[in-house]
Amino acid sequence: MIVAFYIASAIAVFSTIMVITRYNAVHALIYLVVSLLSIAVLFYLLGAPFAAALEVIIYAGAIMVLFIFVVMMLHLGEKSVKQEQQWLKLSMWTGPGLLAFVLLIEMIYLISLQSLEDGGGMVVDAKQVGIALYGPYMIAVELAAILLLAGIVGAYYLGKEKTTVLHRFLKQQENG
Amino acid sequence: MVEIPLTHSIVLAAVLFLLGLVGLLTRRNILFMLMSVEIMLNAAGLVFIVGSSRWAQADGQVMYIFILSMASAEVAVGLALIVQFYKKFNTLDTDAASKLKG
Amino acid sequence: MILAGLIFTLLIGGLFAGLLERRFKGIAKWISLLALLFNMGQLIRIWLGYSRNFLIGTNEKMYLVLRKPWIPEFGIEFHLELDGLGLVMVMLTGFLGLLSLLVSWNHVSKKVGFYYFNLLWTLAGIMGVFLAFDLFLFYLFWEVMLVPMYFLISIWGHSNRTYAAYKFFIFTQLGGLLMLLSLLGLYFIQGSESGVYTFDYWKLLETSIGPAQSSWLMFGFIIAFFIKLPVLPFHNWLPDAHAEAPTAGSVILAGLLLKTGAYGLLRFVIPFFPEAAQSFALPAMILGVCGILYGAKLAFAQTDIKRLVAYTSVSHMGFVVIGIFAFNTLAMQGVIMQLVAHGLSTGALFILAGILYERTGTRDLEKLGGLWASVPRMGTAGLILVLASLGLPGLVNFVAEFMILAGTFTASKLIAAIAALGLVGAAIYSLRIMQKVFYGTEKSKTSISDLTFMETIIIAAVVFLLLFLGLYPSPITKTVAPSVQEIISNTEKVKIGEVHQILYEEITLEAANGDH
Amino acid sequence: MNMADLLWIIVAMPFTIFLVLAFLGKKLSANLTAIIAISGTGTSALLTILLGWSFLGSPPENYSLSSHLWEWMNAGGLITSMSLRLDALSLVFIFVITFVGFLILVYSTEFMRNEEGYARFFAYMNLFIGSMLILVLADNLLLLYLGWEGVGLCSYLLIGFWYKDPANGYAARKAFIMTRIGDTALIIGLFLLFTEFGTLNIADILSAAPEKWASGDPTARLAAFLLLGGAVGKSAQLPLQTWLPDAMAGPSPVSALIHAATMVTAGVYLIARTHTIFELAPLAQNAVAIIGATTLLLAGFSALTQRDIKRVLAYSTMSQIGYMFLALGVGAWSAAVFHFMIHAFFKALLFLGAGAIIMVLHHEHNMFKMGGLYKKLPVIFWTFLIASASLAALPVISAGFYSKDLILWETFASASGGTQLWFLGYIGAFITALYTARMVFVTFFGKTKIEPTQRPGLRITLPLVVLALFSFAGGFIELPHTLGHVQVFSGLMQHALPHLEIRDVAESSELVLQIITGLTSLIAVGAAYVLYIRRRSWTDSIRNSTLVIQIHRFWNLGWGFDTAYDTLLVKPIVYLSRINKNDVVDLISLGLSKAMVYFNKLLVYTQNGKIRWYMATIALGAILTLTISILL
Repeated sequence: MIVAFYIASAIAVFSTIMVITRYNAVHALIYLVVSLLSIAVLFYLLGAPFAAALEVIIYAGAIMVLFIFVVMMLHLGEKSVKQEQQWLKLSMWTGPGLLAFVLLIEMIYLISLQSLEDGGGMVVDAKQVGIALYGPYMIAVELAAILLLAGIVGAYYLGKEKTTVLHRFLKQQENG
Repeated sequence: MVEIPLTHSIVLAAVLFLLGLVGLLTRRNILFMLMSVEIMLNAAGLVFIVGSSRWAQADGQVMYIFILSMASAEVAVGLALIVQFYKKFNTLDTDAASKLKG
Repeated sequence: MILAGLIFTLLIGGLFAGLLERRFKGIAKWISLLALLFNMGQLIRIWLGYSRNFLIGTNEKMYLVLRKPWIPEFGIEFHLELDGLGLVMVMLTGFLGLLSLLVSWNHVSKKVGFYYFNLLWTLAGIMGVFLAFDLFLFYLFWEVMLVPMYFLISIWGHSNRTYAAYKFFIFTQLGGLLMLLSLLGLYFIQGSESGVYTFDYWKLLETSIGPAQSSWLMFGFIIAFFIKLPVLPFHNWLPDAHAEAPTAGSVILAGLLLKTGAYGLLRFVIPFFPEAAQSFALPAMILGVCGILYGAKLAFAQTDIKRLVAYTSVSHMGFVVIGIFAFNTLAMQGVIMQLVAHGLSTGALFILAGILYERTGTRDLEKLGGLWASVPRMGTAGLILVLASLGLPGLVNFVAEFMILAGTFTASKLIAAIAALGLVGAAIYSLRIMQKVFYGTEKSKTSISDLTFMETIIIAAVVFLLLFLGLYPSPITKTVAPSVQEIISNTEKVKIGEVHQILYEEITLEAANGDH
Repeated sequence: MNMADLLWIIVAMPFTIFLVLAFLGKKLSANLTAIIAISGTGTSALLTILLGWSFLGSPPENYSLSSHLWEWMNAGGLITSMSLRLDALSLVFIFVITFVGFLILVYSTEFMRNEEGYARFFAYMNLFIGSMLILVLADNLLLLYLGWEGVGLCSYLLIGFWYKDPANGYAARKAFIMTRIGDTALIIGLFLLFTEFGTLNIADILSAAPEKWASGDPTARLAAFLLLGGAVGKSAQLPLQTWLPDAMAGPSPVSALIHAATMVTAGVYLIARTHTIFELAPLAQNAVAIIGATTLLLAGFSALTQRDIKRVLAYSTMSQIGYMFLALGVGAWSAAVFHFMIHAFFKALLFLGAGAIIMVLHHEHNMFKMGGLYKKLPVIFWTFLIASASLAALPVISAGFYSKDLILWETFASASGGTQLWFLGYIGAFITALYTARMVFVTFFGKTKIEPTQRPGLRITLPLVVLALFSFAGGFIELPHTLGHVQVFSGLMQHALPHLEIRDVAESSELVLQIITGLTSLIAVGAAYVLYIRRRSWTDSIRNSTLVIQIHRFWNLGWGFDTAYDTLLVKPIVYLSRINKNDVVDLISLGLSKAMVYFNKLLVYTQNGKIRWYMATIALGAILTLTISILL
């Protein structure tokens, strides 16, 4: 099992690196799906089968599909790939890479400082999660619902085809 | 269940998070930036799940679910914005939209 | 209620003036005039009642008191009181308010309603400052007078008005915030001491504060009042604000706003922190003396007539500082005389400068000259005001400066002697105005018209008061005598809390019985 | 009517006239203005004579009258009132002020006739007379100060009467500011006296001073020096004398009244009035004498070199007041006041005469362009001659002889005086006679260079004649005992001023000294006659040597005092003002705001609108926070 953890981790890291280095959006998205799936495996290994399922269904399924739809809508072809190639010079990577490296070192240092005992490894199943969700986190769930609603409305409004809107007075002027 | 070393999983989350960050910093294409954000969100979710597993509590997963719902809302709005952005500027270059400078 | 009436007449009058002007053109100034005249009438009535008191020789204090609970949770009351000092200041406010209204009578062309609104609200704020005996209320009015003044400068001012208005606002606001901090400090110290949290003046007066704390708190107040006054290192907002403000604004700024600083020192700093103030007396007096001489020197250097007059204010206010920190009755009486004298004479000088600017289109001394021939009345008015400014005996400014210096002399001979050099300085810069504006050959070809009837009346009223009070200052000295006595008695390290309490309750009772 | 009530009427009359002329001046015709203008002072002069008559006839208690008008200031222990007090000293002064003032006003009604601002002139003159009366009648020092500043103001206004010439304005300003410097010393003296005695009432102070202070007390010395500062400023003595010659920019009647007869002697009055304090401070009193002696010499030499007739008179005024100071300084109080009175008569006359000459000669001030006037203007010539005789102190026949001789003798004989001071005064007497004779000879004799345009009218000549009478006969009320021994004046003064302490000298030396001084002035006149009438070539040859030219110029410019003040005081101050016109302190707040704007620009630079940049800063921030949390 522990081997599975490391394998999945390696896949996740590798595919994520691929995501951020691809020029073609569709390729990147497919690597992202791989990354998400491997994280789902990790979830399962960490005793969260419900979360793993959600990861596969919602993230890798729904959200990524959304991305792909958009990529299709925008007709990103050869042109955009070329542009990406232009943008992604090696020099672009140095600054962010350095920042991230420093951060990583610091984080690892901080993590290693805490002498955390390993333990647990217990499965927390969907029932427990459900009880928690609709018990103490009731309000948060409702807030999340409202957030989703807002997301829907926002997406609808933003995604709408904009027509040039003129004030009625201006329209009259145009007509008259 | 086999115990997975806590440190390792958290380091993994950190690595993923920072990869997301690197993506965010390097890419000019807004679509890729959104993807990087997703990676970072995922990394955060991973830490919650690790915590949930370590203490055998449901709260970590609950948090993960909230992150998930937030991420989906964000993606929905974000993608709608990208579409509008593309219509307006006819490119996905974020630097094209730097009107907000002081 | 008469006290609240004084303030609310102006506030409501201002509102009406602002709102009705759109509907009925030209009504705003009449409403303002009505409000101010009504106020003046009330004030004269109060003063007659008050003066009857001292004319028949009783030395009793007379107060008008109004206390209404306002925000009882925080111990805030709507608490106004009027004593001799307040009465003099409020009457000065009423009088100069009327003058500033009259000088703007025909000269406001844009946003007329808003102009009169601001004018009246500033005046209301100033009156409130002079009347409030609840420190929270005091702070409120302190801000109320500030904001409309900012608008007056920034909308109706001269060319560089935005800069001046910002400068004015930032300086005074900075002081105001420091004061607010000190005020809250006082509030909490008093509250934790007695268990009753209150902003009441008399209660706060009884607070016993440690020396370190009290000097910190005092500096909060002092910086606010020093900026307002203004005292040397904080004075540089004043020439800009005075020079750029419209005439009425300059009159109010010089005549009244500066006085709130002095009033604050007298009413709050000295009674609240007698020991700390006494230990700060020497530096304060040195600042005052520097202000006198430095202000005089700068006034001499100016070519813009309004800036010149503004710097004379710095010089004259230096006398106020040394007088206050001399800690004796004579100097303190002189300070109050100086407030009145400076308010009248400098206010009128600004009016005259405004008239000159309006006629000639310039405030530059180098471009003026030889005006006496064409405008003798203006020349005479200018002469008298200039003489008042240089402290000629017979005019009230002399009475004030003499009292201050004589009082200061008993406290510190050297300081008084150096301050007296300011009199030479005053002669130098004041006569420069006469020399440049009215003497010499006429520089502009276009002839200008002399003072109109209205302007003559305005200036004559001021001149009459200057002369009358200069030869017979008793109406003021006697009116403020009890207040001064009380301020001084505070500094004599005797907390007169108890004695005062009894007297005070009697008076409250009296006021409650018949709020004449 | 009570005699004391006359006092306030005397003071009020000129003020009333001032108000009338100030308000209605424009509407009145010239004749009416003239009548009104002289009526006030005329009434006052009449009342003064009436008052003086009854004062001398039936002296009131303590030889003083007082009249309380109203309380002026009453605050914190300072109680002063508008009260007038008349004693022998002020009686002499108000007599001179109202009487000479009246004559000068009469003269002015013609002299100023064609000037613009006729009513304004008389308004100022009346205001001046009123203020001067207050000065000498005040019963407390503060009221005295009111009059003191009031006359200063009028002097300012009248010097700058012809305001269209900026030079006049500057002269007026100079006069006001120079005297203000002295006034400031005076007012500090007032503070000191108030702090010491708790009152400013003169009589109270004078009676309390000897009890409080021993002779030579440092506080008394300080007070005396401060009062002296005021007196020096007003009376144009060293070192504040430079304003007086420039003050001649005013109309001649003004010079006559203010800058010769009355105002400039206010310092003499002040010192005489506060004599007790000076007696308690011998050092200060010596200083008075030394200042007087020095001034009389320096001014005398300057007068010798002037060409402008009015400037000669101005310097001679300084010189004569120097005599009065000398007298005050040695304790010859009464002699000083006597000389003041005589000086007022003849100096007013000289100025009026000079004014008349200048008027008829097209405003020509330079006496070397005049000449031969004695036939053309006989009245002016004879009156001028009498006054000049008095100024030169020609023995026996002139009033000036008696007063100046009294001063010289008492200087010699006084306990605090001595031979040195007498000698200085003696030299001064010689020079006085010399420059006076020079003035008369140059102006009236020799060739006629400018024809007079008109003959002065009656209103000009009459005051001249009256004043000439007084300049001639005024001296006879006080004759030395070598010559008749009349002591009307000092008999009057003894009620107000203390007696002179005479040191142990031979009585006979008085006669010797009188003869010496008398001869000296005659010799000086003779010398002038030789130099300016007989042998003009001698003067010219003397003038040609460079040393003489240098000295001449130096004296002509008043011993370089003006230049010195200019370079030492005026120029640095003006320079400082110019470079610091915009207030150094302002730079602090301006600097603050500049720094704010700079930081704002820096921050604005970071807001470049690039999301990646913002992200990078967030990352950087994260690194920083983490680093800090690790390090701590």
